[in-house]
Amino acid sequence: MPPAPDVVAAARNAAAASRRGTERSRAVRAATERLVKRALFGCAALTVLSTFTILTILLWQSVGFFAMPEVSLGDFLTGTVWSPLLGDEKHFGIWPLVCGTLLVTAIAAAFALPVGLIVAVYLSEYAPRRVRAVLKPVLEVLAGIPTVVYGFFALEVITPFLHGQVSERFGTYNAASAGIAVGIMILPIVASLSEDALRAVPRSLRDAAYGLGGTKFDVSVKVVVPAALSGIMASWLLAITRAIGETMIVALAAGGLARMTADPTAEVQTMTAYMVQIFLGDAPATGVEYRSSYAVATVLFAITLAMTIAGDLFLRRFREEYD
Amino acid sequence: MAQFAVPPTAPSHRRPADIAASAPPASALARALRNRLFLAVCLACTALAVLTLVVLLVTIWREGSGSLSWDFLGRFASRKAADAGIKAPLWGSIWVCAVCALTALPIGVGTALYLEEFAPKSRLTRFISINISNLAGVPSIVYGILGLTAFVRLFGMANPDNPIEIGDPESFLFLRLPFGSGVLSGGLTLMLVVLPIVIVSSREALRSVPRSLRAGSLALGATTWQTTWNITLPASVPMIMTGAILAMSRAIGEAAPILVLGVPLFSRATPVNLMSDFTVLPLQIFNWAGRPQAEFHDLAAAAIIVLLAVLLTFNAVAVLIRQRLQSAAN
Amino acid sequence: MTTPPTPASTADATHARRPAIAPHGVAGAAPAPAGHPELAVRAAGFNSWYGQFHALKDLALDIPARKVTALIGPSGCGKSTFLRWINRMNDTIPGARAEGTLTLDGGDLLDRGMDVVELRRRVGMVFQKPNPFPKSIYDNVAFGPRLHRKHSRTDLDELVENSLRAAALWNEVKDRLKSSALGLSGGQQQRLCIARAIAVGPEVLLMDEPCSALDPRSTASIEQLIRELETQYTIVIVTHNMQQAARVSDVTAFFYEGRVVEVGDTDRIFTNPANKQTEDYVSGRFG
Amino acid sequence: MTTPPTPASTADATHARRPAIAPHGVAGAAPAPAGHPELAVRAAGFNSWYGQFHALKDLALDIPARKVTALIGPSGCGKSTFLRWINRMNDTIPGARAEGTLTLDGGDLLDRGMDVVELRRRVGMVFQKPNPFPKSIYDNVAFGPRLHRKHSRTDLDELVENSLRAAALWNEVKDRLKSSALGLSGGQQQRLCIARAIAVGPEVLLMDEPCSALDPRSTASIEQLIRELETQYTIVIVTHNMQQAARVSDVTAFFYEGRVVEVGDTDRIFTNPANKQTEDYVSGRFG
Amino acid sequence: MALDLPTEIVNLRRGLLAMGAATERRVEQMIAALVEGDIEAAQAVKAGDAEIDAMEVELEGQCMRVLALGSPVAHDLRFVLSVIRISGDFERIADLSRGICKKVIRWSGSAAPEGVPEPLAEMAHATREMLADVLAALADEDAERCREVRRADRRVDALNKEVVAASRATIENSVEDTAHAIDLMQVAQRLERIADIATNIAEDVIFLVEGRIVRHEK
Amino acid sequence: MALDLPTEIVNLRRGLLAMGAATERRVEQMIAALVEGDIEAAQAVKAGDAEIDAMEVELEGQCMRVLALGSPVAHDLRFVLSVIRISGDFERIADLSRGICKKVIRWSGSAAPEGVPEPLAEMAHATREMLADVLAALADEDAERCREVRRADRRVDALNKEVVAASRATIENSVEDTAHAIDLMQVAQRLERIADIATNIAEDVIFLVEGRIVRHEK
Ligand SMILES: Nc1ncnc2c1ncn2[C@@H]1O[C@H](COP(=O)(O)OP(=O)(O)OP(=O)(O)O)[C@@H](O)[C@H]1O
Ligand SMILES: Nc1ncnc2c1ncn2[C@@H]1O[C@H](COP(=O)(O)OP(=O)(O)OP(=O)(O)O)[C@@H](O)[C@H]1O
Ligand SMILES: [Mg+2]
Ligand SMILES: [Mg+2]
Ligand SMILES: O=P([O-])([O-])[O-]
Repeated sequence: MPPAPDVVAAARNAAAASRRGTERSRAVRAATERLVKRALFGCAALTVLSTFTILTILLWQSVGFFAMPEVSLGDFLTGTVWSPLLGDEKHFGIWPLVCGTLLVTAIAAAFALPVGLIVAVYLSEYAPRRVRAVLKPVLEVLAGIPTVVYGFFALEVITPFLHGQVSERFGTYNAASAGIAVGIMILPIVASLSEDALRAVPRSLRDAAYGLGGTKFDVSVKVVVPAALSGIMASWLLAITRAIGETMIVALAAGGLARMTADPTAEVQTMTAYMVQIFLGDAPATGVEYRSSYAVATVLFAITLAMTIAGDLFLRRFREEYD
Repeated sequence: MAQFAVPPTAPSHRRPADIAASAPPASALARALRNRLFLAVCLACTALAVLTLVVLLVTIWREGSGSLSWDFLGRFASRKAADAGIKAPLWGSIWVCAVCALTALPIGVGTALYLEEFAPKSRLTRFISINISNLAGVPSIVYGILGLTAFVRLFGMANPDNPIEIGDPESFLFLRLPFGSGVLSGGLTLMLVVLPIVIVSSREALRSVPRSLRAGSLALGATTWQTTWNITLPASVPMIMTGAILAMSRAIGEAAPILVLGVPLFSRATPVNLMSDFTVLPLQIFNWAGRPQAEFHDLAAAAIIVLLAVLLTFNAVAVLIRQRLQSAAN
Repeated sequence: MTTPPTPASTADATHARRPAIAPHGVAGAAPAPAGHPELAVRAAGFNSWYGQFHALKDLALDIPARKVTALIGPSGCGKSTFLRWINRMNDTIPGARAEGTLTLDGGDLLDRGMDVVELRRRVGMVFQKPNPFPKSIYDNVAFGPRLHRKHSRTDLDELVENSLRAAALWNEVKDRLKSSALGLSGGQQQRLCIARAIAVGPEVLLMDEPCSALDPRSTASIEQLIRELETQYTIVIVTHNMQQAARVSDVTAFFYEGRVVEVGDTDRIFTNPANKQTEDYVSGRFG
Repeated sequence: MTTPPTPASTADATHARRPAIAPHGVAGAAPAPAGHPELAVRAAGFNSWYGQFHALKDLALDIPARKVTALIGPSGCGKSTFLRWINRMNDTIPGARAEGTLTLDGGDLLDRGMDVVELRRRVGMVFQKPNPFPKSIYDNVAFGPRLHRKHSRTDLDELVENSLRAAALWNEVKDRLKSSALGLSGGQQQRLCIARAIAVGPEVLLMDEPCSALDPRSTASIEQLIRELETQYTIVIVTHNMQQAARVSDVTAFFYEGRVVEVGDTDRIFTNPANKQTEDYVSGRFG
Repeated sequence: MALDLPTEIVNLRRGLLAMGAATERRVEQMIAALVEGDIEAAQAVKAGDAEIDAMEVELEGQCMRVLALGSPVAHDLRFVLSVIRISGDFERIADLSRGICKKVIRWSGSAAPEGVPEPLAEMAHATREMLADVLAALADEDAERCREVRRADRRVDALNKEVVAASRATIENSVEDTAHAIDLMQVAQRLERIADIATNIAEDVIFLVEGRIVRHEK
Repeated sequence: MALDLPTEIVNLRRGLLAMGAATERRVEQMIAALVEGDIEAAQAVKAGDAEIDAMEVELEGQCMRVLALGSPVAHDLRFVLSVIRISGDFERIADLSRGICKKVIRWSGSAAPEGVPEPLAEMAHATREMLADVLAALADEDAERCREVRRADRRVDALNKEVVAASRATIENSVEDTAHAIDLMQVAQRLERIADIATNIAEDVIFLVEGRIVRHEK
């Protein structure tokens, strides 16, 4: 290679060298471009298709369900008795199932949301680097544990604990046990996502608060948490959505008795648990019980959809943009 | 700020420093105390979370380690607790996960690529993204219903009692229409469950590649796909892989959607092709845990240990990749 | 400052589909008409919008070939927008559109059917923040050439070396061509980006505040480089730093609210501007 | 440039525990000895480390009260490090430590037992990038005062108003005090940060490249503000922009590789520096 | 103190005009001394020269400061350069006036002939007018008026020739008046220089306003 | 073209020294004309003045450009200001030399007396020496040598007084020589100015080197 004496000569040589070699085909390039774009659009379209299919199936089957002589839409939406399997006196009032779901979710949220947030604050603001390096994976392990394991945990540990240490009134199946297990399940979601939100708060804000004479408490609670509020709220909404849709824990630990109660010691049935009961059983695919599970699924789908949309709006409306 | 709006003139002439000094100071002691107290609460909550995990792991280990053996992995299920093993669900999980990974990854990453790199800023694009975030919130049991209708029954387009069969049922190359509650249906259903996760994490990965890199490539005369393939994808692959592994560990742990498909609770065979019957570990655990007899609970615990071991391995790999990524960035 | 159009830029200013810019290597080679400075980019009655927002209004600006032209003006006056039309980087912004005359060596730059890929090969761009690809130094420089042509291994080596030399970076990196470009300092990264742009053999180099993310030392090295490259390339540089415009450019154009208020030799703009607004801006009395 | 220590800064240079800085309002009020400029911050034999890295070496620097002192020097020479010792922001950096004399109005700044919260109230800081809290304009300014004292509602209103007036921002924001601070422009945000620092009644204002993220117009407004605040506050400003140092400061200190090479009246430093390195740096001949 | 360019420019302007006024006062006093034999005025001019010197040094220092700290460009820059040059010119005018006054004082000591010849007095007044004009032109940045000043210089040159011729005639008439005649010539020459310098200032004002150096153009 | 401050400073320096050399050549020719009656040299000085003027305008434009585009500070700034001032001084020296040469040419036309008086010749050489010294001091930025130049000025002043006294004596002796004597006095005065200006340059060099204005100090 001839040593280029200076910048200008090198620039000239570079220009000459860049013109050597064979040019690539523009037609091929354009064709590839079109093809790739279509294929990728196909992938994206698939996700829309799956939503569409879910909606169609749920609505179709629900229409079939409400067309049956034993059911009426009014009763379904206002009824407070759910007894699809009890001989002739079948009642399809959704409220007992909704109530069970809400009770379990409320117990879970009451435990997991505040604790999760505080853990997040500790991890992002207080924890020394080494402690964080240990705790963060621990949280991830907790988040990765299958729900059926929590169900098992509820049955084997939480329920005996509640029964033995707290009150005799807790039976084999009770809402509290399931709620606590669901809470443990969503705790890492809250902690991990909130921590992400807290850490996304730029260091410059913390500097500013320290620079004004804030203590660590002032900085964390008065500046960082408010600054990350939208992210924290989003994590809470997501966690609640997960709690509502949770299946295996409640199927194992909450029991199978659909009723309207706010008593945490009581056995309850959630919407998801009811669906498990139906799909596990041998109900004929054309029977009213079988069809009822689709109606329940539709309600569940509607609730979670509303939650997600709310969370989305929340995030969009209150998001603080840091460059 | 009514009090500012009303008097139009006459700003006070007290210097900020004087006003600031005029009020009684907050007690330094109280501030320090509050600072300490909050730290204590933080530590307590964190300890609670850690403690929970410890209790959980210890309980499971205590109950399950007794039943754990190589035999346990190699035996089929049995009505007698002492003879029971997890050969079928273990292999079922592996098969299903493989199908899930092979479908969810290309589709998920493809969707993410489309949305981040190619999509015009249109209403359709916005609709697709909203749709995906909604899918992420759909309970997995609902996906089970979708899988049941779409894959197991193929929308009722073929008679399940008289399926169309192509190929030898004992060989790998075998197709049955409708798919029935076989490995393919299970895998595709799980694919639907984890697809939003893969898409969201891949999008995040792609978004973390600075705009300036793309601009740099485009300004050199690269097309969108050349930019994506040469610059964006390589830069985001570690993050995409991390997301994908976490999605797979979710898939391995899912029981509800599989349960809805109507897979047999008792399976005494391992799958040989995509149409074979199967069960999965979480379902087996659910089954055992739901029985009244304590021996079966021990079996459930043992199966949980196996499941957790697999998951921990997955997680470890993800953590490793992330650390490699972080050290590469510095 | 209005120079008659070069022969190539004919009178055709309608917006029917016209043939795209002249094929590579031909336009640049045509000698300029004697007595006139050779013109590289010419804008006349040029308007541009972002959606409803009228960003550039009836702009007229001639950019001489093989000189450094500085675009100065307050934030948001449309300097970057104009720059990004010259290599059609605005195509990537939804809702961006333009009308009027904008030519490069006489070829229409607004032609919708134009091969923007080829255009961007002819018109290199350097950005505000250094943006080396997360690849090796060698691969960064070779990236552009590989896109456009199949080079032999030795050709490519030579091209990379000469590009790095032209960016005054060769001596600093010749022993670590295979190591990551991200390990370079800010100023080195920016010079790498210049080398990368040079490697595809451009005629024009656009620079959008190329030094604003750099410390004074690196800034000085980039300015030095710009001065040296001037004989080879038509350089258009956007800068907020009046001193920088004064130091590096031959011609300065002052933009204000989407218009070119004044353009002329840098000497004159800084010692005796004709326009009051220009005077106020260069004197730092603005606003 | 070495002025005899003010009476308060006694000869005590050992590192035993000394009483922390004088309580608020007292130290600042003591008149300086006649004939000497009042001294705000005094460093002598000051050394600082990040872990093993010796960032500041045997530094001596006197910062006069109620004047603007500019710290200039190449990147990494320790300007920010020194600044951050004055309000002990370095406490938030693990591994940062210091030795030697560093006093504020005669009170030891390195005392480990010192109330840094109170110190930071007395020594305000403005950062490179404007960093308003994502709260309303009013709450931003009121944040500091609320931390430290219990103000009556009307006092707080007055304090906010006067702080915003002092930062030359009141007229622009008085009708939208309750709207988010993030909706302000860059220059306004930076002035808000200055108002926020002023609201806790500091004596010293530290500014670390306060204009480097701003456009020229906003920069001009901040510089104007600094000039106006000078009679009230001791201001220490780090800047990479020599012109800026020239424009706003009374005293300039040139840092190089962790040492103060030269310090003196800005006029002199820019017209007749005593040191060759200073000369080279201010003439832009560095490196 | 910190530097605000517009303020500094205003200050420089004020300082320059003040120096101009002080110079003009010296020239007036000098003329009073020369034409009317006002010895006190002559003394005042002599004594006041240090003040003008100080003003020049002060203005120059300020210009230096503005150039170093404010990086002026365009009109500001031309203004600062003009201040440097014009203040030097003022100083020179004051110096020349002082020279003339010294002579006047010397005359008063000896038995000097009554009054100064007509052309010299006229020259003095013309010069003073030029200076007044150029100061007004400077204050208003009026290039047109400066061109008039340039034209007026020709008349002063012509008068100077007249004075030299008259002096020679005087000497050839009465040798004993040689010393005084020589003095008168030297005074005339100084006045001519003052007019020249006024012309230079006019040229600097044109440069300030139009950005063109017209110094050596005819 | 784009501006590189160090290069520009070097160019300015080169330009200034070239102008200094050209000025020195004019002064040498002027002295040859004056002392040895070399009319050709005198013609050359007269003709070459435009060149010096052009050099001054060129240097001044360059300085303006450097100030506007390069924002020099410290030594660079002082240097640019010195160039402006010193180039003006050179121009004035060339101008004064031209004036002397004009007289010499006029003498050659008429029947002029042979040679110039001893003190004038001495004055010419002393002045020339001062100029040479100050040019060397400028090239070397040597403040010490400048102080010597300032001291040398006193001698030229004294010589000037001698010439004036001698001229007066001449006139009083022979009135018909008046015109020539007056010319000689005027020449001496110009030489004295040249020496003064050399002193000014010396003071500018001191300013350049030390950053102190010593102009009006004694
Ligand atoms: N993508 C966009 N969409 C809408 N408006 C835009 C977009 N980019 C720029 N603008 C607007 O167009 C105007 C010109 O922008 P441009 O970036 O060209 O300004 P500029 O002169 O480069 O400013 P700066 O000096 O801040 O870089 C601005 O008012 C800006 O707000
Ligand atoms: N947190 C830190 N840990 C270790 N070293 C550090 C840290 N902060 C700064 N340094 C080092 O200390 C030296 C001085 O840093 P400092 O930030 O004070 O420089 P500076 O003069 O402000 O530079 P700049 O102009 O780039 O802001 C640098 O070499 C830097 O690398
Ligand atoms: Mg810094
Ligand atoms: Mg002349
Ligand atoms: O230098 P002068 O006295 O001739 O102006």
